[in-house]
Amino acid sequence: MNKLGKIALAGVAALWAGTALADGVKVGMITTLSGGGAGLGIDVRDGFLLAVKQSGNSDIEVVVEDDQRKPEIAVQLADKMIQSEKVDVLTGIIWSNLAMAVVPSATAQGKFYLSPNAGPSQLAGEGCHENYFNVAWQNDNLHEGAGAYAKDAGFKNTFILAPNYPAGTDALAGYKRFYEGELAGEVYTKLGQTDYAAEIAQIRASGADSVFFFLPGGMGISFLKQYSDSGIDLPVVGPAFSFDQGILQAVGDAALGIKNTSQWSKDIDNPANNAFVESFQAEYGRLPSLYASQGFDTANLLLSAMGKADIDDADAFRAALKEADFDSVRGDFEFGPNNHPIQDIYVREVIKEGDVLTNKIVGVALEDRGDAYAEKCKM
Amino acid sequence: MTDVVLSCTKISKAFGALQASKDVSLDLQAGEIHALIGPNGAGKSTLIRQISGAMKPDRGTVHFLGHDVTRLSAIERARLGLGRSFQISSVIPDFTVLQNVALAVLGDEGNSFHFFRDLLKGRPTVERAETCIARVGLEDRRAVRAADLAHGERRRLEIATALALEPRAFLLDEPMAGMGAEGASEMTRLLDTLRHEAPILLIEHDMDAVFALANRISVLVYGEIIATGTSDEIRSNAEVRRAYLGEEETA
Amino acid sequence: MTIILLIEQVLNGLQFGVMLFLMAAGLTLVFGVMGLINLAHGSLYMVGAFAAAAVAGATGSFLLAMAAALGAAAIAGVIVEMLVIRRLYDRDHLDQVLATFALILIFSEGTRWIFGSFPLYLNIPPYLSGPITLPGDIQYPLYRLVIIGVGLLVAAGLFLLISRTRLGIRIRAGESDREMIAALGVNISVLYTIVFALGAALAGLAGALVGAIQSVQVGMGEPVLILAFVVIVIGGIGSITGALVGSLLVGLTDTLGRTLLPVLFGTFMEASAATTVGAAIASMLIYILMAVVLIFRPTGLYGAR
Amino acid sequence: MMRREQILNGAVLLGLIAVPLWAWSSGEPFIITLATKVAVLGLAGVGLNIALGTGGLVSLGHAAFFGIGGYAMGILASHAQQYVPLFEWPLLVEGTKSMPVIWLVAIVFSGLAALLIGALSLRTSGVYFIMITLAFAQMLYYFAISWPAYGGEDGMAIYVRNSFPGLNTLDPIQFFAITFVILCMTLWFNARLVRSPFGTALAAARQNAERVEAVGIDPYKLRLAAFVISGMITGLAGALFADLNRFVSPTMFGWHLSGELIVFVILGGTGRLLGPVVGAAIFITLEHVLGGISEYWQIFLGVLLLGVVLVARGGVIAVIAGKGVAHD
Repeated sequence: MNKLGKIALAGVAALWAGTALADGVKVGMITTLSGGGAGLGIDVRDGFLLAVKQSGNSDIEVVVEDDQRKPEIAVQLADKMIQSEKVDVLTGIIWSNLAMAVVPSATAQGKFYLSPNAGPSQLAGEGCHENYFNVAWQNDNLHEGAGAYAKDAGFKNTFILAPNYPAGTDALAGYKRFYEGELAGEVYTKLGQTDYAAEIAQIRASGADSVFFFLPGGMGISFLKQYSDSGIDLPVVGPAFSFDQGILQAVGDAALGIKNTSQWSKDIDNPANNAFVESFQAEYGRLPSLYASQGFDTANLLLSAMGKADIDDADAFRAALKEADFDSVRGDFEFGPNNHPIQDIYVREVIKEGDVLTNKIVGVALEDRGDAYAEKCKM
Repeated sequence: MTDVVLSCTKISKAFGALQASKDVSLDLQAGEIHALIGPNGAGKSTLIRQISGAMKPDRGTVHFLGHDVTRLSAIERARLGLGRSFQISSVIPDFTVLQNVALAVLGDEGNSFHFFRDLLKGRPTVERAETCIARVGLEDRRAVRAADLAHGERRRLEIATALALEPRAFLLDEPMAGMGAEGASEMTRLLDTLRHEAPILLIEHDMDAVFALANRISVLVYGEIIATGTSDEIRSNAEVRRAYLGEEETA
Repeated sequence: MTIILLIEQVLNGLQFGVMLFLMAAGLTLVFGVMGLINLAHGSLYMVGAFAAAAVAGATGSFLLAMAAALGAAAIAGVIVEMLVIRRLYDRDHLDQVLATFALILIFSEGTRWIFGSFPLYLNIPPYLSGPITLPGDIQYPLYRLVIIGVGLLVAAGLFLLISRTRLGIRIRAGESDREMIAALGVNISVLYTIVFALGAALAGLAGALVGAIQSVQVGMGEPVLILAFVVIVIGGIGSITGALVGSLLVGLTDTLGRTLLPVLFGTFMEASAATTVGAAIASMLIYILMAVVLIFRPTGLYGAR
Repeated sequence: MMRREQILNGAVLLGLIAVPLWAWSSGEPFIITLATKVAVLGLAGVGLNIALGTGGLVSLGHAAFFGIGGYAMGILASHAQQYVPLFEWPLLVEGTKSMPVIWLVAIVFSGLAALLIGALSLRTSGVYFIMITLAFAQMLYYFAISWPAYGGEDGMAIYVRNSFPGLNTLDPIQFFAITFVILCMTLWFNARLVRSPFGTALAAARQNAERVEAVGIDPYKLRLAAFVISGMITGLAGALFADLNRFVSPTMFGWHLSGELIVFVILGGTGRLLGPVVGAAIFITLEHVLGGISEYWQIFLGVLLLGVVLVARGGVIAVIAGKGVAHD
């Protein structure tokens, strides 16, 4: 975010602070703004604040804090927001492990939590809570989409890899849930690994006909660059995280033509999305990312509920949230029984628009997909 | 002359091509001061390190109080009662005189694994330490940090530390080094009384002190003992004269 | 696992090791000559990668980008040495650890402030991209072979520098006796600055070379830094030979461990458990290697005893 | 000089209790949480200080013990939470939500780990010691990340803070009181330790190991014992930290944490009784205040730390109370 934008934002925040109304809603946003992965948090924040600004609603006050991607810090910030700032709603967390640290105790204290990015399986299944709403996806969704796409594309022998941590094992499980062929290999890499030569050699030797990977952040960039340089030309499919707007330029042409799955794309043609893409570019001078779209939707969901119910009447407010009566930029959107989205998962392809790498939708992987854990949720 | 406290037999030690000790045999008898002299680089410190256990000889044995201690570490030898003071003044700089000596008493008592009682409030320990400090005449300086002591005082602190171990033999490495004439004579008097407590193997450059104190003297040249005997015998030994005065004689 | 795959993995291990050597050489030199633990060495690696990405983005030339990486890291090294590091030579390791830890914070957040939070783009130039076929029908990326080549060249150059040149003689003298070479009229503070800049430039080169096949982002230096420390500790701190041997050992252990352990565990465990357990042990392997080396040789393989 | 340090120590402890009391009376529970964090991380630093300050053992791996303490809490509490015994054979062991039991387990296991790690690491010295301790902590870090049974990288959330007889631990001020009392007890223990025969011999071994050997004391054993005590205290702090956050994750094993603990010790003053507490207080206050000012607050933190190393040698306590570390 440029400095000008930041100053403007500080001004807006100051304005809100000055005009806090008795029955306004105070939102605590805990997100990652410094260190590795800060790009994701910044996008969520910018998308969220853009929606708030566009609403012109002065009953909402947003407090933003940086969790440094450390769970301990996130927990302490949540304590601070609940105890000192007396927020009504929490949001903003990017990473599943941070969400697992914060969400259960926040919802247990009667706060609402709206997730703009993370959707760990525990919170969708046994650990679900009536005050927890996920506005992005259950973690498995995009991987399930990739598995479904692989099935449709007729892949018979996929090599799959992910980092050795819970989200990684979930990712491979999600892919396998819809994929019906054989596995040429299944590899868990070290979290934070930057060199994939050994894995790529295994892929080459495995006789696979396709590759699926989940390697968020810098790991994905490294993998794709090294994969494209290896001369292997098997089709690759992955979740949108490694092909998103913020990261794509760093991957470069290595990503061109790769199919990836997402619940959102900037070329989804509906009025809400067109307006969002245009206004985000106007406001921040860059194309919006998946994360920005999720932040934007999260704010709009909250605003829609505020229009229907008073936050002090928790039951009414919860019902208003559950209705999901807002124009999601991703098109159709509703909540399943566990307050997780039921939505379409699209297949996108990486293309070049002029000099800029971006995605276009080439198909639908799954329609009206909920998630695999909803039945375990007893609210 | 039969009461041998410490002896080494045919000790050899080489560093690459340099033969630092060559078949050195040496003994220390009850009640005596046995001085080890030799030109710089003769291997005196290497020898004393092997006797104290800080270094293992390549060949040869060390016996102390009838035990073969060749394979024991410096710590174990110290526990048997081999008291050493160092060539390079090596008291604990941040500790006071009292703390330095109390540490040695502690080592002698053999149990440093007390976590709660205050060392300096333990009466027997402190009393023993203070006795030793008084014997070297540092009682006025007991609360001064070792680092702030004058050089001669630090030397005496070393002796007090060695005393506190109530050793069965002393290894003293140049206790007079860097002392003025007055300090040296005071130290000489002190060592003279010490020998009745336990025999002393003394390395010293101050020849006046050596000849005044030593019952026997051994001369080490190029890692080899070329002569052992009383002061008079050494003074008149031709080989010793050659080793020390060689150049003058040919000149 | 076929022989061809094994050979390819050995090459991968070699390439990883050579890259580590570029980092470790500077680290071990700085420690050997100046007795300084420099945690900020990884930041110089990052500076190299960012400089290369910025220049490559502006000019499109890969060679210019490499030159920029060398230059930028060396300049950053000189500035840091003159402002901060030279005040630390006489301090104990503790102060050095703290001060260079502080430098990491400054470098990382400073870089983020200038370049933003998103990874930068740096890619292999067309003439170095794609695989080539080695004898035995092994397909191997040309660029990785180039890295191996550059690394070995740098290693040879360093050995020549240390053993044959006037600067090398002074460096060796500086390792053994500071006062002596000062007494001989060598300007020790200039020598130290040169050595530090040399180490920084090597780190910058490593960052730029690797940046082309990995992600150029803030914090990229830290994992490599820890690995480089593992390398020099295994090799024996201050020894260039040790750094080379340690690098290759770590590179090969890590790469082969990653691929062979899951297979090995698969012989007596159920497949998916073998994959996760194998991967878990593999990620600990180089630390286990380091601990074992230190337990048997407390000053590393080539360390002064 | 000693007097000034004692007065300062008193003032620091008084401050550490006054701030949360004020926050309590004026309804600022988050300040109490911050003060609790200072007390807990200060406690971890006090543990490290025994090895580092008194014993001269620069451990860059104390996160290992901090993490073990944290996981002791996480594992016991999660089993109790789910009513699943830890293991049933050879004897039935149930999880627990009782703080004293958890603390005991944390202390025992971090002590055992310190015994093992110390026994191997103390064969080396200097930079090698720094690095081998780091290596052991990294091993545990990667193990924790890829160990699925207890959450892997996600860690474990314990939704309700564990219990202490007679107190409501969910009340911030009561939980603070627990940590503060433990901190004071540990400080008292540490003050005794430094003056004890053991502490004296340990400090002597730091300054001149050969001398200690010459008086017949084995420095290796002293250091190992110090390392174990140090690890146990840091492990206890880990269990408290986990309870403060009601959450455990592998980041407790991370090398950044080891680095931060060292920063606390040096910032306050190496070897000073209250050095780590002062260091932790300054660090956490800065993090809180600077974090509110700028996204790039870590730059300022870096500059400040650099200033302390280059200018304020001996840490903050040395600047206020004078340089000398007195011993009697």
